[in-house]
Amino acid sequence: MQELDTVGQGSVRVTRKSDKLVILEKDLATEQMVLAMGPQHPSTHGVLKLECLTDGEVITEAIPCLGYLHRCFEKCCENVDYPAIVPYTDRLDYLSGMNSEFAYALAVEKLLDLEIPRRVEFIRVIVSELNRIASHLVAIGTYGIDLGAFTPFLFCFRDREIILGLLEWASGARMLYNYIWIGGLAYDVPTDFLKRVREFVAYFRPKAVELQNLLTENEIFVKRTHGIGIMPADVAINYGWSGPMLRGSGVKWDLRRNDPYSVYPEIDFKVAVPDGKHSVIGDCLSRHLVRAVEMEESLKIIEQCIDKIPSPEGFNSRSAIPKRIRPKAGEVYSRAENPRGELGFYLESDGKSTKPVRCKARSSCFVNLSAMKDLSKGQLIPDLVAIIGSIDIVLGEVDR
Amino acid sequence: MEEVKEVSRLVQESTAAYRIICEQFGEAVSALDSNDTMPFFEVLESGRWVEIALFMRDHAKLKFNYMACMSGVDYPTEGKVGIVCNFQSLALLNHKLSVKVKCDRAGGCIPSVSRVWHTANWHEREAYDLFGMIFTGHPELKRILCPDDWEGYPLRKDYKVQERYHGIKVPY
Amino acid sequence: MGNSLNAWSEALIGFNLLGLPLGLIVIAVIPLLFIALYSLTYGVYGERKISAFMQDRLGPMEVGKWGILQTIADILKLIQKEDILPTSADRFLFVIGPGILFVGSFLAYAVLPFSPAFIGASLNVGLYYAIGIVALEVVGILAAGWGSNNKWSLYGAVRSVAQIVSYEIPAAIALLCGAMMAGTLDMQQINVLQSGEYGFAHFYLFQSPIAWLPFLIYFIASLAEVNRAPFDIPEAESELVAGYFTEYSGMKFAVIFLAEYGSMFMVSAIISVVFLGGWNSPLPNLGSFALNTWTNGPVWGAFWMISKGFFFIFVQMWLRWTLPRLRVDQLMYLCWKVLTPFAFISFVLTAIWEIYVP
Amino acid sequence: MSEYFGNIKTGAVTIATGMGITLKHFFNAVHRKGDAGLDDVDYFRQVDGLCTLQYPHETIPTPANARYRLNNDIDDCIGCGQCVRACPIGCITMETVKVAPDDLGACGKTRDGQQKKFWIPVFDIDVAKCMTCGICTTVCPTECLAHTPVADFSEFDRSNFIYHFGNLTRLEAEAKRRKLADIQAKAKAEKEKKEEEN
Repeated sequence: MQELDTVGQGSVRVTRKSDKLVILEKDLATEQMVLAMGPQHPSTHGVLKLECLTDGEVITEAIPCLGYLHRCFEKCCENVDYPAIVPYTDRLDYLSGMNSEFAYALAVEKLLDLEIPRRVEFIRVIVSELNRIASHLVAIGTYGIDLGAFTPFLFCFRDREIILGLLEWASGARMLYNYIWIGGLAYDVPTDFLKRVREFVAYFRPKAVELQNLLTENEIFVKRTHGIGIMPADVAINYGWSGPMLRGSGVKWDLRRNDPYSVYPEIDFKVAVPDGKHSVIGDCLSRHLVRAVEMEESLKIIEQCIDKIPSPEGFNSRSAIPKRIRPKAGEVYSRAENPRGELGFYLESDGKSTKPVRCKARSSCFVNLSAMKDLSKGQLIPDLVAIIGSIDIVLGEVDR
Repeated sequence: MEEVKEVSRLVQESTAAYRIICEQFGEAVSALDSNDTMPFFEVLESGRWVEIALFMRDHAKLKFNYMACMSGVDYPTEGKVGIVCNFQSLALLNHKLSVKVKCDRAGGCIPSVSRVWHTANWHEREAYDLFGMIFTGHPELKRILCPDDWEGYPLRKDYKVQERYHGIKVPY
Repeated sequence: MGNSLNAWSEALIGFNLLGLPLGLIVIAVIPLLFIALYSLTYGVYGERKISAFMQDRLGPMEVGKWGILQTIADILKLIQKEDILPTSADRFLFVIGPGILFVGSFLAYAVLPFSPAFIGASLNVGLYYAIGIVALEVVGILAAGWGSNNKWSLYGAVRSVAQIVSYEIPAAIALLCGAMMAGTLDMQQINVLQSGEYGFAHFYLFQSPIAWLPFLIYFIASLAEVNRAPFDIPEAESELVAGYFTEYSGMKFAVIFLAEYGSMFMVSAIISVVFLGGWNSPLPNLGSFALNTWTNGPVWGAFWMISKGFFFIFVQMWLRWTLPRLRVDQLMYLCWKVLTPFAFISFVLTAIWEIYVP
Repeated sequence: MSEYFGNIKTGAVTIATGMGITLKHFFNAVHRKGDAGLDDVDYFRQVDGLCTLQYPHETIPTPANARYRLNNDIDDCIGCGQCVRACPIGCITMETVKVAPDDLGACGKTRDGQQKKFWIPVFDIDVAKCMTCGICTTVCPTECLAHTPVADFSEFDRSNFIYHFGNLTRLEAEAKRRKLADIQAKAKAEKEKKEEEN
């Protein structure tokens, strides 16, 4: 049979025919094309720009360029009081504001060594798990869009809408809550809130199954994501991955379980890792499946929290909030499990001022995205889209 | 009650990990600041930072395979800028430790550990972008969040924002 | 029926006014009007409503009752839009691209039998012509994609060419099965052969036990030929922004859209002609209820033809709003490794059926 | 080979499942979810069907505690300026003039009977900047500053976003200022006189 091989710099294509070289094409000069994907591109999830070096449809290198949404979060924090940072943390990862607030509140509480009322802890867990579901719904829905399925996206947003309504009912705002304050909550939840959350859980279970049938089990979807963008566990850890991304690579690591905070130790839930039967461990499909399972686990956490929550009698959500927040001099690095991974806050206090000397947000997306260069090497453009989608970036958190 | 026990365990583990590093490097590292919230030590000879980093990552009893965070910090009173790294041995030994490395404010250098932990690559770029310390040996040390031709290092305490950027008024 | 076949079109051809062959113009205008009207009503408004209902939305509601006039508003908007011609574009190709596309999709209407009495051109190689003329669209897409001088457009165009050219093979073989069963390539004749008092039982889909296979193959391949989801990779909006028409605006964009809806109906019409009896009524005669006889005739024919076409367009939309998009290599896999072998198998089986089973 | 046919089979089955789901939704489009708020008892009664609303005509009710447009009830405002200090982005500007002793009656009292001691000629809120965090409302001692559930307040002109709540016009404020200055000057003169006498 014929054997094809290439001589030189892609300038001649020859074929070897019984010891004789036959030139098929001369001067077949191929050039690499620089393709600027973004910052206005439908599937870069905001204002991410990828400078792709492409050879045909194959990507030789994709370099992420950030900063289009840089809002100087850290500089802002150095100029406002500790409680006033909370609304800014909402704007980091705007799809899961509650979780960001929770992480920040935990950090300052650690610095202050505060005791938090139990009901506050439970409400915090309930709202942040609701927000986690909302965030994963966006992740799954937009992932569908990235792969060309539009309908699951709208189903996801329909259900997210209810969660946003619930959170608005509790906090007064739909996305940027400023609800979890340092040492407490802005308000107690409304009277029927927990009942309605329970109803939501009952409502959402069949919808999640429907979503799974429509998107996750679809053969085209599986084929598009199976074995794409594989990240081995050790490399993932070296890249500092966390959250569903790390669990997608098969590492059973969840800060709610491994570095527990709040009331998570009392709650029974499963850390979702792919089993390797439906997907290659570490590929896009694993990450997607982890998110899908995590929604189910969040529902379980919410149910358990509603069962265990102390009664609201004599409860003041602001009782533990200090009058003036001025932590003693010291540093803290505190983290919480965000829908996108580990959101950490490094705070440094000088003990004199009511403003932090340094407040760094270790955003999960920023770190997860840094592996993009490795992940995208040698992939096709449609696969690149699938990989970006599976990282589930929120540019507000990447650029801060 | 449980909270206190947890914290003390953190300090114990970190102290144990620190002792191993201290045995190896002795003078190059400072004493451990064993506070309750974030036990850390400082690398005094910043030139040996990569060596220490590799040791921390690969030593069988340390295994700090996960760099959770690296934050640039400005210390105007000391005339220095530095980085604070938070490490954890993820899924292996689960202990944590933090390390500080400092350098001079004007033109100071810190060796880059981006080859030890890939995640440090972007964290170091960010620290360079916002604080202006040079990471020697970094594969592509350029600004990451600010535009490439931005003036000054925004998170330094004495930063003055530039008046105009390409003809656009900056402080709005 | 034989006498009345093509009666209207023949009368129209003979219709001269002041020496002008006005009839020929009318014949050309009828399908054009049809495309325009149907894309406005069913194509744009219908697709938006259908997708909305499938996605639990209301869809357009503001302009007119239930948003019926939405497309009029859209057209007004499109007409007002600036017709941008990128400075670095190849002007000639950029302008000619949408034109070729539209002409390509429109030319095939010449051989579509809209009713027992009307067909634009009763060619004896009608089916062959229809398959061939679709390939003209490739030229238009390539011209549009290359002429735009945009990297995304180029990707879209190259993908599209590869896709359409490949999918023509299973599509043509599948249609060949139908042609074999009919023994003719004349579209009008294929329809005549499928008429009978038992209605749908005479359709080729139900005439042989393996006809569903070429039917399915042609349906899938036709989706790829008209760039509909899940084979919409040439325009793949999440990958290539808008594919080969990224740079188009205003009426040029509208023309590309019209061409897309035009070809959507065209392939739906071809599949209904070849496998589902075209203008024949599917209702059978039940004793004294001569449903078939009552619902056949030139006007009924047009009704059946268009509703069959619309049904397939509905299925196309239904698929589009359900499925994710395939990747380029999977698309080729599907074409060369699944559809083409099965098309050959169905071809052989149909041949055997036709030869050995009367 | 079995994998080949298996793929075709799972492909066909899953595509059919998906199409079944979308068709079910298509036929469910005769129902509408309606605009029940979350505090309605039967919020989850209708779970299928169209869930969107025609926005300007139908709206999802905002809960009573929703924090949207910032509003100041100037009659209750004592001009303490805590909100100005608390606002993280500084969208509130305030100017105050001390009330002359004989004007105290004219300046009035707050709802809970506290004597107001300041005229507030300027109390401007730039709601375009306001990020509805609600920090200003928590520090307000008289609870006159509050976020209202009005969510839709778009404007064509950006300057319309600066809401003026001051209770004096510029001229009035000038008059009050002069009056206060006179009184203060008089008091000062008297004091000096007294001191001289002493």
